Amino acid sequence: MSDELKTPLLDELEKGPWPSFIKDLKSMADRPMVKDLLGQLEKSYRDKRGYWKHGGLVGIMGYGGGVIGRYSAIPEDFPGVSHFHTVRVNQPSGWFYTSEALNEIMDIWDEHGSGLTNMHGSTGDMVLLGTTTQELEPIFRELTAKDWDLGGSGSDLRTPSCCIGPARCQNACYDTLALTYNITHKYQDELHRPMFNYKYKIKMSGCPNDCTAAMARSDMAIIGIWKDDIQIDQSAIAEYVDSGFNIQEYVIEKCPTKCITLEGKELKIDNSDCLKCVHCINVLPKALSPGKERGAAIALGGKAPIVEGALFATLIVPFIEIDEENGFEEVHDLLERIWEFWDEHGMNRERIGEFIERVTLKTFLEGIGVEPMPQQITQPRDNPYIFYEEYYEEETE
Amino acid sequence: MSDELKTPLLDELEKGPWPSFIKDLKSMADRPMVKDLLGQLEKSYRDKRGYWKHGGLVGIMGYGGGVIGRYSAIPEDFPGVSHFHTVRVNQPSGWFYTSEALNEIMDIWDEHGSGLTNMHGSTGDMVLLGTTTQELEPIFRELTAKDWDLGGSGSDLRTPSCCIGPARCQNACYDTLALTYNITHKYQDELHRPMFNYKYKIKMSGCPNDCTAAMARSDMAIIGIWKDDIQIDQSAIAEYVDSGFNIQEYVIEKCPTKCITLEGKELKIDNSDCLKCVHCINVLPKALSPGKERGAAIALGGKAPIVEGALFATLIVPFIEIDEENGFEEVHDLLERIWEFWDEHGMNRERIGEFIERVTLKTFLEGIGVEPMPQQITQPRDNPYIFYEEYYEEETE
Amino acid sequence: MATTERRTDIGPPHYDKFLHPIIKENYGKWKYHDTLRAGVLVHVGETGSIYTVRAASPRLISTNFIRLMTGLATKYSDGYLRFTSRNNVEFLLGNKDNIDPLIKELSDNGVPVGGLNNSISNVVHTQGWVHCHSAATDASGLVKVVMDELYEYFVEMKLPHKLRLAVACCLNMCGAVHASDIAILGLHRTPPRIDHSTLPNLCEIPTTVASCPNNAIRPTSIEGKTTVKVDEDKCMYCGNCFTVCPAMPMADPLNDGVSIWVGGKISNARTEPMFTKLAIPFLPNNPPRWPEVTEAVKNIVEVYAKNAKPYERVGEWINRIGWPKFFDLTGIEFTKYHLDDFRYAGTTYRRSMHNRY
Amino acid sequence: MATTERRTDIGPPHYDKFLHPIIKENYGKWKYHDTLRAGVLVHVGETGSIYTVRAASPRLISTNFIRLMTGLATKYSDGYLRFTSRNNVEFLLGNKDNIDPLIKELSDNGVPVGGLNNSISNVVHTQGWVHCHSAATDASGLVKVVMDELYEYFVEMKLPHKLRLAVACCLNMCGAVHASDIAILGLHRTPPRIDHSTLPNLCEIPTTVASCPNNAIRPTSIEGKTTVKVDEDKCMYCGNCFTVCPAMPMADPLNDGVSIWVGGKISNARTEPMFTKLAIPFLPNNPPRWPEVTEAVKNIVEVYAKNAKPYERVGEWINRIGWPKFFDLTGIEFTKYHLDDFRYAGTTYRRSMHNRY
Ligand code: SRM
Ligand code: SRM
Ligand code: SRM
Ligand code: SRM
Ligand code: SF4
Ligand code: SF4
Ligand code: SF4
Ligand code: SF4
Ligand code: SF4
Ligand code: SF4
Ligand code: SF4
Ligand code: SF4
Repeated sequence: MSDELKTPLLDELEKGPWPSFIKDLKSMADRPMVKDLLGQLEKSYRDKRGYWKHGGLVGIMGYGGGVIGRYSAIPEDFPGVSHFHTVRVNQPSGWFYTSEALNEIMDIWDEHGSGLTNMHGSTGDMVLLGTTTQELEPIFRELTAKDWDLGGSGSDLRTPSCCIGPARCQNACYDTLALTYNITHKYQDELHRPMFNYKYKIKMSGCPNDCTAAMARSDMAIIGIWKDDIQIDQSAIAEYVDSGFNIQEYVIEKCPTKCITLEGKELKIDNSDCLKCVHCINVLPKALSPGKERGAAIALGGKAPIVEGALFATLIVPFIEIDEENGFEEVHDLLERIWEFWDEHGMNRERIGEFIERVTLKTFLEGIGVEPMPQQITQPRDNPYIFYEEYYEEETE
Repeated sequence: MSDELKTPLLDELEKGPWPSFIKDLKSMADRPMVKDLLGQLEKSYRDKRGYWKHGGLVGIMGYGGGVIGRYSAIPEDFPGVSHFHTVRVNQPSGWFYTSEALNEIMDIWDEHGSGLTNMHGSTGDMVLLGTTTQELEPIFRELTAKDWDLGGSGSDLRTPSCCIGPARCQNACYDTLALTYNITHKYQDELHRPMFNYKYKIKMSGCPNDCTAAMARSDMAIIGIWKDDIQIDQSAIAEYVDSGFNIQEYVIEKCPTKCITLEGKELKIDNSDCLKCVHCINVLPKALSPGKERGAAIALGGKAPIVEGALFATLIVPFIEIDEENGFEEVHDLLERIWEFWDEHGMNRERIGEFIERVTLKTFLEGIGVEPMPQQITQPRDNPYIFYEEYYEEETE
Repeated sequence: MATTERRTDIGPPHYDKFLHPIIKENYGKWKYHDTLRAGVLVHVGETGSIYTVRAASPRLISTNFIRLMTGLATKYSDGYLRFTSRNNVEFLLGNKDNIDPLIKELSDNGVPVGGLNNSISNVVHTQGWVHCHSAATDASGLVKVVMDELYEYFVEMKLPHKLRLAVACCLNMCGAVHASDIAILGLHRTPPRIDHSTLPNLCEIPTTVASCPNNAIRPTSIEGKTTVKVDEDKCMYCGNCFTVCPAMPMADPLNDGVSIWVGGKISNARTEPMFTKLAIPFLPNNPPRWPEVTEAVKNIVEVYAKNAKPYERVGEWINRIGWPKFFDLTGIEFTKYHLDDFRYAGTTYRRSMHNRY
Repeated sequence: MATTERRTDIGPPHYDKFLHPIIKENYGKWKYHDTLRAGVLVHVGETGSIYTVRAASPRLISTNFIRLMTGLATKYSDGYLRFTSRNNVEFLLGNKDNIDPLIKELSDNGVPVGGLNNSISNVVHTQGWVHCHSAATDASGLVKVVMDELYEYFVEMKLPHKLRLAVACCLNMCGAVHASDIAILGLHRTPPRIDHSTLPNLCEIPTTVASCPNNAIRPTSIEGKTTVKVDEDKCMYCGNCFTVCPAMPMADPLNDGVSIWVGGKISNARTEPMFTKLAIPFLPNNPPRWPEVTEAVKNIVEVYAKNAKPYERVGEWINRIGWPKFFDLTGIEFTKYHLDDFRYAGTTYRRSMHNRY
């Protein structure tokens, strides 16, 4: 632990109306770890560079992931953060907690770690930020005693996450929380023991608003959708009209296919032309809601730009029933076929999105046994370079 | 010359209402060349394959292009077409002729060739279809005596072509015929003596309707455009309205930026938001016409798919004055800078469109001395892979 | 008629001398145009009007046909005529009264008038078996049989909007196949057959190897001579190797045929230009009248005619209704071949939840 | 508190036990929601209503902060709380009357309530200098200074629509930078510095060479040991080599800095999802308060606020007015760096005549 803490640069971040993480950290600066974190961060602010070493291999016995090793590059100056590992704890579906449960975790973390956290990490885990190698096993034991387990890291299934879904949203087209819980539990081995080509993230959103950013940030986006007609409560429409709300400008003209019309106080939707974009439902929540024939669409391959450029997920299955009665079997089946094909033909550090781009959608669909459909594309090929596979042979004529 | 002509398959093409090329060809079947062409074609129809050999090197002394050598693969059977070369004759701007001038050419062709033509080839040339090597020079002499010259072929400037423009179109924003004439004459050497990396086609359309398909089919598309406000004749608008024409549905709703409004019988255009798509002018020709500040936009690199996939031309210069007074100097300057850079850095058989894609637009613009502008793109980069070129050096701090 | 002096690099004659006097006077000063009837336009200038009669042409025409046209021009349009960028013949009449007699005489000679505005104009096409070594089908024949079938749409203006057809006989696409409302494309479907006896003499090995966009060609040695071999799994039959090396012919009567493409456009009207996209990956070469092809094209035209809105080109119509609906309405089968697998394939994958159910 | 038995692979606890009784009852049976005021929602179910109060959080928070939140939850929301996908804290109240006291107490503790609907919500961000070896800037600090500046847009709902911000500290973009309305991205601008003394021990040469998307890395030998060299002209500073090889650090205090991106979105509402595009290629790292960055972001937000129409996200607004106008209105300079030169660059070139003049 270094001398008295002086952080003139960081102190500037105590100013202003937004909650200050520096103020918060300083409230714990009596702890050597937090004090040295602040000290090293002040130095970073002064020198305009980070002072962490490239990760190291630390972990929990029997687990291949869940801990990110971190060491200070200047431990002489800041011995309190010579070790500063993070522990990823698998959050509950929908990030729901009770005060009691959270407090229990905080007790463990105050005892064995820095007392700092990320609530939550970008993938969804509860991130306990900063501890030493020797504290890892005690933390793990105490967490599991309270029914908590680790999240993912490395080339494994990452902690699946989901939107609030049916727990508090009238748009939810399937039970995102149940499916997340189910998948997380069914694939504990894939989550805890890295053996994939690269990470595999699953995010579940109950409708195309995609409140978990699944299309952009997950290898597998399971997004709620409906097949039949949008449900309309015409009396609520009449109330919107009466209230002076400009349905024409804010709903009808914004509909991407212009398939909505308002006749007097009655709203009509040509559902055969509806793209399920959800805009009208968003703007008129009291009057509109998704249809009754509900399920999910599955898209694969969303990711950040490293290395081949960012990708949004590609629609693979336009509609699948999410059937809790059936133990979500259809989803498991598909997921396992995907993993199998990716495992066999994917390259090291190749995300599923890059894999599909490399082997082509055609080959990928064949590989996982899904039919080609015009729904999977925005347009058929515009180049004439077709690999025909059926020929006439001399003999057959 | 083979035996009596029997063409049962081709005869089927004499039926039906559309003018029959077979009927036409047969009207000349007394000529050995035409007769054997029909014979060989009949055989192709029967065997479902062509019977021409891969081109051969024939030409006019002093010229590197303008003739496509062609030999039958089965000259034993069809000696009349053992040679069957085409001569590409440079058409006049806008494909305008007098009966007299055309008849003169036909006289020459009846004497020295098959008597068959393409009026015109896809690039724009008058294509004289089928003659022998020994007739080439006489044809050339007689054509030039009547002021006609050859078109292009091979890796040269191809015969530039243009839409009817100011000669019969109220949309023409510059004199397409004059510029075509000027460029064709100024670059005779580039047209007749292949020395480029590959072909270079120039097509000129007087407005964004692009009636020469320049954006798709030319390496350099010079397309008329205006900068100021669309001219409106409000009395003609009133007439359209009175006639019951649905301006709302057919014009206003089809405008890509919805920048048109109709107030009573008065049409208003927010020209700052107009994309110059020409649709409204097309539909209301009696009332609307392009603005008065006219010129052209220049786009480069349109082409068919071989080898890297088809390309539409890329907008390089959003506005250039087409100044006849000035001898079209600005256009020449630009064109020569483009050729120079392509010549120096392009590869063999690399069209300018593929070249730009390979070296990147950024490098290309630098190479030809044109400023980067947001008009040249549909969006800035969405990937973070920026090659920075300006740094801070240790010393300078 | 040969001259003694040899003239070169004289370029084409000045267009000026081919312009009708009314055109010269009103050059650049046209006020507006109007359609008088199918195939007939009037352009109104400051000092007069010029009447255009647009006549079809098979493009592959003899001097006989051309003399027929020049004769009519002399008789009815003061000797002035032109060709359009789609190979129609346009008579430019100063005298309105000549329109009907001209049309009558054209008609007597089997030449229809039309192709304006919301109709099908002439077909941009290529050489085919008539002249090109590269052809996988015949262009002129295909145009004839297709236009026989679509004749009514040339002579009447009853489509939602312009419909541009193109035919090309190989992937070089000498014309507008890549940007047409409907296009017919001849194609090979088997790798080149290498003639090892002539290849070493006829072809430059490095150029040949480099010509393949898919790196399917490798140098090899046969009986001591350097020649090439083709990795057939990598070949997508583009024929570019044949263009640079005559000893690699592509023709294969059993497997050559025709594909159908839809939804391209060139004009900037309303939308940006669009490429043509694959509709039907393969139809057999069935000369002389290619019944499968004419039927397929006619079907698409009719479904478009029935479903598109005014001023909607084929591609705009499809964009509005979506591709699934297009395949639905036309009854065309969607196959794995429709999925792009070339350079920019990734940009055609649907990366959203926008779909109709 | 350690147990004796070692439990593994138990997964997270069932969410059921964390759900408020009113939520349990109305699970999947919500009728509609309404916004009561900035930061406060009501969801109406079949048997009752649940009230949500959304409070800001810096995400990098201590157990102190969390205990503050759980304390408030116990007091006002029956002990139930949750976190959102953007790291806000949501209190789920059965009792409407608790809303005001809760907000007051939050406010007394410096925690604002807001982030709903047409406001700026919390910033998705990453580790930065606080924890990651890869960081070119600090994420938590940037979020703090930017949100100080944009505070009013969090606590009031006065923007045309939702505005989503993201910050990432390196090109790995652990978060939503590639699909946000406005994003701040830390980046390196110089090639890795190779530590040849440690590289041969620390790194696998083939993996290191393969890691470079631009093939800029080649094996080489220095003093008999195999190491790598970097072709600096080909390097675009992505840092992927550093991820696999610690002996190739990227940090360069002089040249590391920040770039600004705009116009991304994730939802399928109205338009398909869109990537964020480059607005400002480089701003210097100027801690602690990055004035250039806050000014740049605030400028874009304000220009958007003034010019966009209701329900128009930043990207939709720009698509409507066009990029030239965006650069115009914001006064941001357009440079050669904005021209894409990566894999799909060609798809960003303007291939039409559609332009405003
Ligand atoms: C902790 C977290 C950021 C945060 O502040 O929340 C994080 C932190 C790191 N990420 Fe990440 N990523 C985190 C979510 C993401 C996300 C967002 C998401 O999951 O929704 C992405 C973008 C989406 C995606 O997966 O593409 C993301 C894309 C990356 C990448 C680029 C991967 C790619 O294919 O593009 C890397 C590089 C790599 O994998 O080697 C990376 C690597 C890393 C490493 C392990 C650094 C490294 O190069 O080894 C970081 C460790 C930082 C540290 O010291 O704590 N991280 N990373 C997030 C995980 C917390 C959690 O488990 O909840
Ligand atoms: C005659 C003509 C077709 C016609 O029926 O009208 C033609 C005929 C040939 N073209 Fe073409 N092209 C003709 C216009 C075009 C066009 C259309 C245009 O210019 O608007 C294109 C598409 C636009 C473009 O340039 O990309 C075109 C794209 C090609 C290509 C592919 C080039 C590419 O970069 O994609 C080749 C292959 C090559 O260059 O090796 C080619 C090659 C050929 C060759 C020379 C065959 C060869 O492989 O060497 C053909 C000779 C046929 C013959 O025996 O007569 N032709 N060619 C056209 C020229 C007549 C004229 O001068 O007016
Ligand atoms: C004569 C010709 C130019 C020439 O120099 O030869 C010509 C002439 C005219 N075009 Fe064109 N276009 C001609 C080829 C084209 C082409 C090129 C092509 O087809 O290969 C195009 C681009 C086609 C495409 O987009 O795929 C073309 C796209 C247009 C358009 C835009 C249509 C649209 O909405 O997309 C218009 C406007 C309209 O029709 O409303 C137009 C309008 C016109 C007008 C009305 C302009 C005028 O006021 O005079 C001219 C006659 C009417 C008509 O309907 O044909 N012209 N026009 C060409 C006649 C070809 C033919 O015989 O049919
Ligand atoms: C709580 C949360 C889900 C969760 O499980 O945590 C959530 C909850 C709701 N979202 Fe969301 N969204 C949440 C993250 C997202 C995200 C993801 C993100 O921001 O990273 C998106 C995609 C953002 C994007 O497109 O870039 C998202 C796109 C939407 C949209 C679509 C907005 C649009 O028009 O583009 C709506 C509809 C709307 O606002 O009109 C919506 C609407 C809603 C509603 C109104 C749905 C409902 O009826 O309950 C919920 C509360 C209102 C509100 O304005 O926040 N939610 N929502 C997330 C709150 C994050 C936060 O703290 O601010
Ligand atoms: S994704 Fe849909 S279902 Fe889930 S919280 Fe958002 S709006 Fe509700
Ligand atoms: S969900 Fe979208 S596409 Fe469907 S009707 Fe509503 S606004 Fe239109
Ligand atoms: S391109 Fe424009 S100017 Fe030329 S003929 Fe067509 S409509 Fe007229
Ligand atoms: S030219 Fe096109 S963009 Fe401009 S006002 Fe007319 S229809 Fe609209
Ligand atoms: S399309 Fe092919 S076959 Fe037809 S003329 Fe052109 S090069 Fe020859
Ligand atoms: S046909 Fe095309 S893909 Fe096949 S070997 Fe020849 S060049 Fe290569
Ligand atoms: S964005 Fe980069 S620097 Fe920031 S946490 Fe992720 S890997 Fe680390
Ligand atoms: S930083 Fe990226 S581009 Fe540069 S050498 Fe490393 S991997 Fe290659």
